Amino acid sequence: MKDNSILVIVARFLIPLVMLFGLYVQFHGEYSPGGGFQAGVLFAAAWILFVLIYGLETGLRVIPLRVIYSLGCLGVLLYCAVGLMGVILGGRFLDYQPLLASPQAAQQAGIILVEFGVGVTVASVVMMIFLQFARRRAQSQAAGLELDQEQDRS
Amino acid sequence: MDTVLLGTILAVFTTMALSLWRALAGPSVYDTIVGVNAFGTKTVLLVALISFFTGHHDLIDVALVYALINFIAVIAVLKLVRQRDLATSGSQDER
Amino acid sequence: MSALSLFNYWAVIGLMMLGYYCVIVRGNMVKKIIGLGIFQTSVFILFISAGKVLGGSTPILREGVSVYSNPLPHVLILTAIVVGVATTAVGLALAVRIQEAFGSINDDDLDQLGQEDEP
Amino acid sequence: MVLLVLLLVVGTAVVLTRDLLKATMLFAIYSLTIAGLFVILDAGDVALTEAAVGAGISTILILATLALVPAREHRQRGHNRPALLIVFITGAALVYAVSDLPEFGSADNPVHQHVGPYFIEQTYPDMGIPNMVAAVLASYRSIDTMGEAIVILTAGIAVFALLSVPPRRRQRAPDAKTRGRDEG
Amino acid sequence: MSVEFIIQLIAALMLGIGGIFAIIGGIGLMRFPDVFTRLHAGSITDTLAPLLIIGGLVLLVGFDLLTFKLLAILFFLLFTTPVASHATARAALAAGVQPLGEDTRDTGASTSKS
Repeated sequence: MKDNSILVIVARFLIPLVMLFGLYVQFHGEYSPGGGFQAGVLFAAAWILFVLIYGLETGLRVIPLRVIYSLGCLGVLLYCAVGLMGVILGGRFLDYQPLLASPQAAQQAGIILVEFGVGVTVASVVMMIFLQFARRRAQSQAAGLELDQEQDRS
Repeated sequence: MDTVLLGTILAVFTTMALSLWRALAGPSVYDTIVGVNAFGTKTVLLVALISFFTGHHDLIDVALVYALINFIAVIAVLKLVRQRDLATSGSQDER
Repeated sequence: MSALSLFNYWAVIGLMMLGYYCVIVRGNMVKKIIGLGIFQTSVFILFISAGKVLGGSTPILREGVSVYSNPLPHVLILTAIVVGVATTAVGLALAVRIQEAFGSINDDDLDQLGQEDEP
Repeated sequence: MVLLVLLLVVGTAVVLTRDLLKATMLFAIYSLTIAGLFVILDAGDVALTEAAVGAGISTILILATLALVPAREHRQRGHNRPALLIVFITGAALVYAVSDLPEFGSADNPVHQHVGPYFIEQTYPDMGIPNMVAAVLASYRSIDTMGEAIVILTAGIAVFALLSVPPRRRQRAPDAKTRGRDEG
Repeated sequence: MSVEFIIQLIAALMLGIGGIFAIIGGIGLMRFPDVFTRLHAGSITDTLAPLLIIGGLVLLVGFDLLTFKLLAILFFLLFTTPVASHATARAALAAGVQPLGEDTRDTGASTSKS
């Protein structure tokens, strides 16, 4: 798809906008529809668009494989860490009250952190799943499996 | 004003039904893609209109997401149809 | 009114049965997964329609509105959708592996393979 | 209402199509329609999620699978009578059960009596944020959400475990022979 | 005849015309004989109808954060749908369109010729 220059140009300036909108959905999620799940999916969708246009290798150069794997786990860890922070500071698990002095601010901080963790996890897991599916074909072809000649064109 | 909005909503509905018919009946894959694309655009308009009609202005975000996701889905379908592979960069093989 | 008021639920049942039929009849595994998706979404619609209050507003506080739809089903379904796509991904991965191992993702073909193996 | 009818039509078409690629695209339409329905039913967050996840990600995932498996279903011989019968019986039972459900959209349904009002009233005093869905998701029911994030991570790991094994040439050569259409 | 009334009138007109264009596009999508003509009908109205409808909505809103969002939607639609149509046409052309071999035959449901 790289040869289609119109597509490349439009995508080139659409991808940052998708990411920007993902950030908006992530951090404005307390005031309008949105939150971690949607933002993560949008972020991953932007990356997938990039991969669709520039190919997987370029996409992996933007976000290396190791970073994707670690981010997926770090998101969940961030979530659990926020939960444990409440325990350490003298509350219950996932109790945001002890985090800050004012209860409302504490709740908001907790919600934002947690949503951020969820967003990171969802984004990287979706990226990872897409990556596994997308590179499978090249691998199978390299291993000598013929895929769609069998029934597909019959 | 509400009547006009309602009328427009109905018009968009009709168009959705027509493009859906195209997507269902369309002989080739490309007809289906055209139908899906038109359907997606009309859904965006529909959501925008509905969010006005009911007065829930915060639902506009949903329309914004649709506009983006629909594009990505259409591009993915096209790439699959053309190259049978979602991961290539497309320039290394001579298609 | 009463006939129309249950129309949502009837449509939900129709969709649910469609998905059910798709899952039990269609041999192709990708089609089965799509059928599962239809089934899933019918359940989503059921929950969301249960949470709707006529004349209510979206569950986002704003001035001048006192009736809101119930936020709880929304939360449940929000998580269910994402979990649904995750399970779909796992199912598709399994389908891919089956295709690689046996050369088919059709139930009947796989049955045949199994029968040939047994004797 | 119109959307629901549209939905039934699309759903039927999805089930009946034999071409998997077309079924996938129709499934994307289906998801979009469902998201529109959620907008009508006042569920903004859910509509956003369904639009992004259902129409975007699951479509792309099914497409990515279709790149790996044959994109066409086998011919099916007619309808499957017993299955149709089972489906109809189940459907009839469900319709009968549904007639006991409370009226759609009435404010004094049992659903709206339990914890819903508490969330609606307490969210702003407790949290100071207007989006109740975010509040319930991340604070009142946060352990639920944590489990859910873990589920997603687990699904990711499962897909990784299934697909990161490099594919090998099929070892069960006899099977391929009996199918008679492999390796020429 | 206040200014607001005139603005509302214009908005209503734009909405109505947008709706009519949408329907025309839908009919074209249904009636035209092959892929490219359908693409033509679909893509032209896909840009014109959003332009009119969202323009009408913008006039209705006045100036707000909402206006910005509506304009963003319009912007995205104006950029994405023509590009998608273009890519579709290109792919169809590259696949050697008109008869389109195997995909024309057994497409399950109703293979009715329009």
